[in-house]
Amino acid sequence: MAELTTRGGGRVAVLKPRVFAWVQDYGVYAAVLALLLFNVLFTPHFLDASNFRTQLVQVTPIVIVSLGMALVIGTQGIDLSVGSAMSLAAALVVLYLGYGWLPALIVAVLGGAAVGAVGGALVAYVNVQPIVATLALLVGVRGLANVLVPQLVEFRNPDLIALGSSSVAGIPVIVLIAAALTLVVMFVVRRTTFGRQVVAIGGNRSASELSGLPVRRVLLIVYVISGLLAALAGVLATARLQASDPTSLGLFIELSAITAVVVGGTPLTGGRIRVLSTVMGALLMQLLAATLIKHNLPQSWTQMVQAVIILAAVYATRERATR
Amino acid sequence: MEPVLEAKEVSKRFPGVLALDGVSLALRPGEVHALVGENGAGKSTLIKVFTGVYQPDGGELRHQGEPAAFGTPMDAQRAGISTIYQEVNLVPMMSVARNLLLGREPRRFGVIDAAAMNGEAERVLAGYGVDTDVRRPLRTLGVGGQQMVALARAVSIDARVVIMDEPTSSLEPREVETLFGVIRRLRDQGIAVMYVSHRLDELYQVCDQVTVLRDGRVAHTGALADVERLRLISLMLGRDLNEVRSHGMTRFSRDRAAADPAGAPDGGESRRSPAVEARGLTRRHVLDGVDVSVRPGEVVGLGGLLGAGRTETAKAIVGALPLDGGQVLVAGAPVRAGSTTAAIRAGVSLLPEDRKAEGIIPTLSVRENIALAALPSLGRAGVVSDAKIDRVVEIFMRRLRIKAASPHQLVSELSGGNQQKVLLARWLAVRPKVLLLDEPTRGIDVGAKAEVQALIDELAGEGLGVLLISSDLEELVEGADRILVLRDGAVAGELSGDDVTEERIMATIAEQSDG
Amino acid sequence: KSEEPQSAPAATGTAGQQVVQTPSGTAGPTCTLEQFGGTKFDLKTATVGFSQSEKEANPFRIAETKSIRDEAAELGIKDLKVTNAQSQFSKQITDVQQLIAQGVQLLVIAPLNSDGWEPVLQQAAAKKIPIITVDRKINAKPCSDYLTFIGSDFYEQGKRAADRMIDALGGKGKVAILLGAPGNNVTTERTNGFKDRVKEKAPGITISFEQTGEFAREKGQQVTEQLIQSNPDINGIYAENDEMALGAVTALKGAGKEPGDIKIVSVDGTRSAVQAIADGWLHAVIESNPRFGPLAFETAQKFLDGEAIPDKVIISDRDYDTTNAKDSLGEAY
Amino acid sequence: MNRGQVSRVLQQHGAVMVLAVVVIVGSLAFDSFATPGNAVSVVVSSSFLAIIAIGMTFVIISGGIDLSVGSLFVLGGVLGAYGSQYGLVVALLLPLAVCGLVGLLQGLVIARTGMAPFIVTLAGLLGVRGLMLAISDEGATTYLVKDPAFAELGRGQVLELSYPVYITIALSLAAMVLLQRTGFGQNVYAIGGNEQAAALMGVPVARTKVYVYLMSGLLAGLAGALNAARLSSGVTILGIGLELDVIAAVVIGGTLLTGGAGGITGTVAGVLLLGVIQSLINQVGNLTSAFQQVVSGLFLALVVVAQRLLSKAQRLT
Ligand SMILES: Nc1ncnc2c1ncn2[C@@H]1O[C@H](COP(=O)(O)OP(=O)(O)OP(=O)(O)O)[C@@H](O)[C@H]1O
Ligand SMILES: Nc1ncnc2c1ncn2[C@@H]1O[C@H](COP(=O)(O)OP(=O)(O)OP(=O)(O)O)[C@@H](O)[C@H]1O
Ligand SMILES: [Mg+2]
Ligand SMILES: [Mg+2]
Repeated sequence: MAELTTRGGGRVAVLKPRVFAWVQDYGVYAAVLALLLFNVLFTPHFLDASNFRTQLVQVTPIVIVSLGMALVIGTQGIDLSVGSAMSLAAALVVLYLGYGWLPALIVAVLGGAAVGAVGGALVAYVNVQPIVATLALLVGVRGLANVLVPQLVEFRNPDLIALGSSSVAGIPVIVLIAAALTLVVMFVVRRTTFGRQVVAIGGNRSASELSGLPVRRVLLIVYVISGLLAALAGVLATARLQASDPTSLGLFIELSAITAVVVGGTPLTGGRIRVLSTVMGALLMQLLAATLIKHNLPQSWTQMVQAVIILAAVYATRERATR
Repeated sequence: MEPVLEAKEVSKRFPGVLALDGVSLALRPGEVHALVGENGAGKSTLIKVFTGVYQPDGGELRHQGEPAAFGTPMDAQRAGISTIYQEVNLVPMMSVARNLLLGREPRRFGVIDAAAMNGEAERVLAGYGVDTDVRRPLRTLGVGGQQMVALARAVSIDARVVIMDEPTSSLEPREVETLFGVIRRLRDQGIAVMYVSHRLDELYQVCDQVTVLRDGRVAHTGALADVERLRLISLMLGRDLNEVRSHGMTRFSRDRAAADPAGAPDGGESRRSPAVEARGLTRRHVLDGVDVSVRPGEVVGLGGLLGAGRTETAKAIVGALPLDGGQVLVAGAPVRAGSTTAAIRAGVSLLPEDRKAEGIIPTLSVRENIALAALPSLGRAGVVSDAKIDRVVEIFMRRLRIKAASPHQLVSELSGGNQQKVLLARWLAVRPKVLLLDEPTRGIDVGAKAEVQALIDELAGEGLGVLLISSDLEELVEGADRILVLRDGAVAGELSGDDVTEERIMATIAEQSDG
Repeated sequence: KSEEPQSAPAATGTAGQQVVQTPSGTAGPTCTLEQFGGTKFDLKTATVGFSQSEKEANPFRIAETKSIRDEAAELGIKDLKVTNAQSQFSKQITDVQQLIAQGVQLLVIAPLNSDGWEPVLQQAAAKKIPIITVDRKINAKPCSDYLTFIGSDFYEQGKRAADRMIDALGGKGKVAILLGAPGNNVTTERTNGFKDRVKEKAPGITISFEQTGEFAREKGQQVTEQLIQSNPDINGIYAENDEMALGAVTALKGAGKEPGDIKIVSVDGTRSAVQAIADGWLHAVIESNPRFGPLAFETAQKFLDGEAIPDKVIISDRDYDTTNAKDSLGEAY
Repeated sequence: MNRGQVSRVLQQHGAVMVLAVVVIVGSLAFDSFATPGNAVSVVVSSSFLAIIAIGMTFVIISGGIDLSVGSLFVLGGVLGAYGSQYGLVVALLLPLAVCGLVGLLQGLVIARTGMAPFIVTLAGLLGVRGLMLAISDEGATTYLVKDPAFAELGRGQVLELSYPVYITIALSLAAMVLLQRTGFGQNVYAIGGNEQAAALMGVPVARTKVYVYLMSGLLAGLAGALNAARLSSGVTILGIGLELDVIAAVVIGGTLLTGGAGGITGTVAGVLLLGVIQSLINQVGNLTSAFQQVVSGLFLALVVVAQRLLSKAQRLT
């Protein structure tokens, strides 16, 4: 398969295993392992099952948001509105909780999709640059969420609370949801026409247009998916908090999500998406934050250490120039 | 005379490919040295080693007798080596003048003098027959125009060595003449010129020396006059001279053009009604009421000078250029305007001229690039079928002899010619009814060119309609059944039957120019 | 149809009204209209500016802005201009400058930060606009740079929280602090008050953990989850506001703890927190009263009437604990 | 003037035109909007953002982005206030040196390793704020400006406008010349337009990038120091999310985030637009904070769409 005889004289070209490529592909896994090892050695109670549960539960919203972000970044875009989409979802879910948790969840997710649709339409049809289109939404949509729900509201709906706190076979439901979504997005990216179109558009938009891809529609859908996933993350986070807090829910999550995507090795220049590594990137950042908290470092140190680790991880997984 | 630039036993390895394998080549002042070889033979790689883009893995470079190592293109430029790369390497969004003079802008009181810069640029470009507003962004020029700017830039740097990687691939005969004039002038000034081209006729017009590369090794080097054309081809292809001779210079078979349409299976009826018909394509300043129609099985050529609007015509037909007026009909039914998706679904596809900007998706593999346009048909319910893709990819990689380490190699790592074949494969995979080919053999080696041309013939024979845009008049004349000559965005004349000759095309262009 | 069990506090009337701690005039210098150099005007017809620092999205800020607006309406002040700096300090400076440009005659400011008011003070002084700062202090000269400050003593709040914690733990144990947003004056003072008091009164208590929860419930929950996982032997949590304390409660519930397993003390006195005391999850809450309206305008009126105004008006904050939580629910904001 | 030129002018001055429209509409709608006092407050408060945005314009034209400016702004302020106890020179040089160094390091990492600017400067954003917290006792210590000359630099006025406004004007003019009329400026455009081609044309890509980030760091530090001088203290809670405001201003000003095109005039107009929008919202005077946000979001969207439509003709060629 990897060999192709050429007519030039029978020279055979073989794909060599690339050591660098391995580091590039799996650097984030190695980093996660290293951090795990550090914690096993130096952090008390790290190997308790409850610890793993805590980390997974806390990282869930970021993972879900990152999945959408990875798609957007694959198209050479960026979505800063995800945190606000979460906040809007938090507002909508309590407003409609009277109709039952499922209808409320559906309304909330549709709200997120609508945010994505506005951003996507601005990007795809008006050609506004993604960063400003979604920045306008970042500002405006959180305001809207606050208009709808001006302050934190606690709720007592047992179903929604259960969604946030129950487990199946010892694994929290929200973690299972995140895992399932990861598989779905992986499938979409690897195996569907849509997924191929997403990366093609990110790789070369005019070539994709000339190849007859429905570029604008694909872009729109990508932002809708991102908004939708962010909203779902917002509902899950709300369920876990047992309160709707549109003011601070999802604040700055766009930066965490982008970091997860990039640390996972997806280039911001688009044209390539790595789903599993993105999840690993999110886990790496979560584990790092947990480590720093557990060792009770002051905020100043926490931020400086995070900076260094992000740089190191991205350095290991960076695109290697061909020369 | 002592060589100004010399490669000794130079090797360069890429993952999976030994692109250069002990190549030695000497370039002497005042000589024009042809570098030839098939696609992927290593020509561009050798040039990039000479100019500091790549570092050799083995061997050494010597500059004016001293060992030299150029860490960056800048170092090479400082040493007086100036290069025109195969892919136009300028900055599309900067103005023509700023591109031309980047790095040596005229100054006044220590800052750039914009007026002087534009004046200077206009003057320089006029010397190359380019007449354009130098304040416009470079990207508004066609590829040909951009190539002339690159050329002017390279030559106007005070250089001892000028390297040109396929400078004529999208130039018109007129511009080619200008270029040759420049090359001769350089030679007379004692400057060494290295010249890469797949157009063999050109080599014999301007070159003194030749080096033939084959699979990264030097197959021959010596005076060009000592190597006759057929032998040169056999050296490049690595095939026996007799074999080459018996195959002849495979190009288009003239049979098809002469074939009686009535002989077609359905009595020729479908062959008479156009497969695609464009009426009154109009866009301000660019196209002015162009009518084109292509019947099934017909090859229609589009001729004209640089900037005549051929590319625009093709883009307009596939809906990639917003129009002020006009209509495109496929099989009699109008196609939704401004939508390439609709055009492709209706069976009209365009192989674009600018491979790098509009063709390849550099982040994807050869396989994915080939499958891209055909994806919807290579799966079910939006889920792609790897088996189907593999089959299609294999067929086309074989049929077009695409030289890649594997289908999974990144397309951006292929040689220019092979990238072009990948694009051709992308379009053949969608089984179009009409294929618009904008410079399809640009940058393709003799062997491959013949194959592509034969393929065009074959496809037309199967009933495909082809619109062929080529700056190579010979190709146009031999390939097309009928030729439309464009000038200033309008159809200046149509030639068919015995009128399809280079002379008539030139005459049509000239006639109009006078009138 | 929405399930909104307990938003929109109906805290009207006089329930929970601010009370001045020190009888005015006892401590420190005073200020009169004459000393200040201003001219008398009628509050009712004047243009009054209120610069709020943070979004009205938490109970404290909501109650604060509402109290100012309500009292202004009550007094018949027609032209009240309200700006909101959305937690951006630079914006607050600009906001106040623009209020001055719009011709306000009296400024009530809820500062985001104590330092950095120079440009505003300069401008206001030039136009002799009296400034009353509420909730947080401004580090400047009273009576010349600004008129006076009305608010709580955050350092004192920290000390009182420490007293409650010391009580609850019997003077020994391990305590964690959920810090407010870094760099915030409130955070600094509530932390220092707490730590100083613990050091002074209960050397048996060690503060083994302090991490920021940024005054937000979710962050409080997350930090507490990490905390109790790796430090299961913790006895008490001091949360520098109620939101973080309630986040900690959610975390404790999630970890299967019972009310009272870990003693939580916090500051603010929001209704949810007082309810949590009643439910047994919180041990005590030190109140920080946000209803500045009546006191602010009363002070302004006195000043305009020529009375001497003290350089700071410290309000007396109450405590909530199990003894009074149930009965006080109506007064909490 | 042909169509291309007309649309090029629009592209460059779309933001200026939108600004003009907004100002006119604002003056008609609110009496107290077009007053000298209000104009001064908008201009003065915009000047700090503008100084940072100038650096950001270079970065974005070169095809990069700098997220660290908000943190450098606050760090510059803290260092300026701290340094003021040793006099004016230290108060200015200390923040410039440290912030310049951070910019230089970021530039080196970006240029030498090929890592994405977004992520390198995101690390910068975190790391620099951490550094600021470390030197200010976790943000608890606010250094006060001791040197009267330094304070005067931030607050002193000529013709109602304080010195930072004039500094901003001078820097803008210098930046325009630098960008349009020097080899360095051309190199910035070239690497943003097509980095590979620029390298082949002999542009010193790495060096240019390093300078660009160095400049951005220096300007953010300078803005921070001047702001500290104005506030007379090194406030530690500044600059959160500032990078997004700056980027928005630059992009509204017509600079392409993909690099290769843009200019200083547009950036200055973009900064003023943001200031004017805030001021208009304050004029209304009775919006709740949530509505204020909705309105600014809508305004921002309207402005970028208007700017986009005005420059549409240019894009299609
Ligand atoms: N960056 C790269 N990475 C991997 N392989 C490469 C790279 N650049 C070139 N190659 C390989 O090196 C070989 C020589 O390529 P080169 O571009 O020198 O060919 P060429 O002779 O210029 O061909 P053409 O006539 O098509 O331009 C090809 O097999 C190509 O795939
Ligand atoms: N003087 C001019 N005024 C306006 N546009 C011009 C001018 N000269 C060239 N152009 C532009 O240059 C481009 C070249 O046109 P086009 O690409 O259709 O030429 P072509 O005939 O295909 O030539 P080639 O493909 O060989 O470059 C067109 O987009 C045209 O608008
Ligand atoms: Mg080549
Ligand atoms: Mg063309």
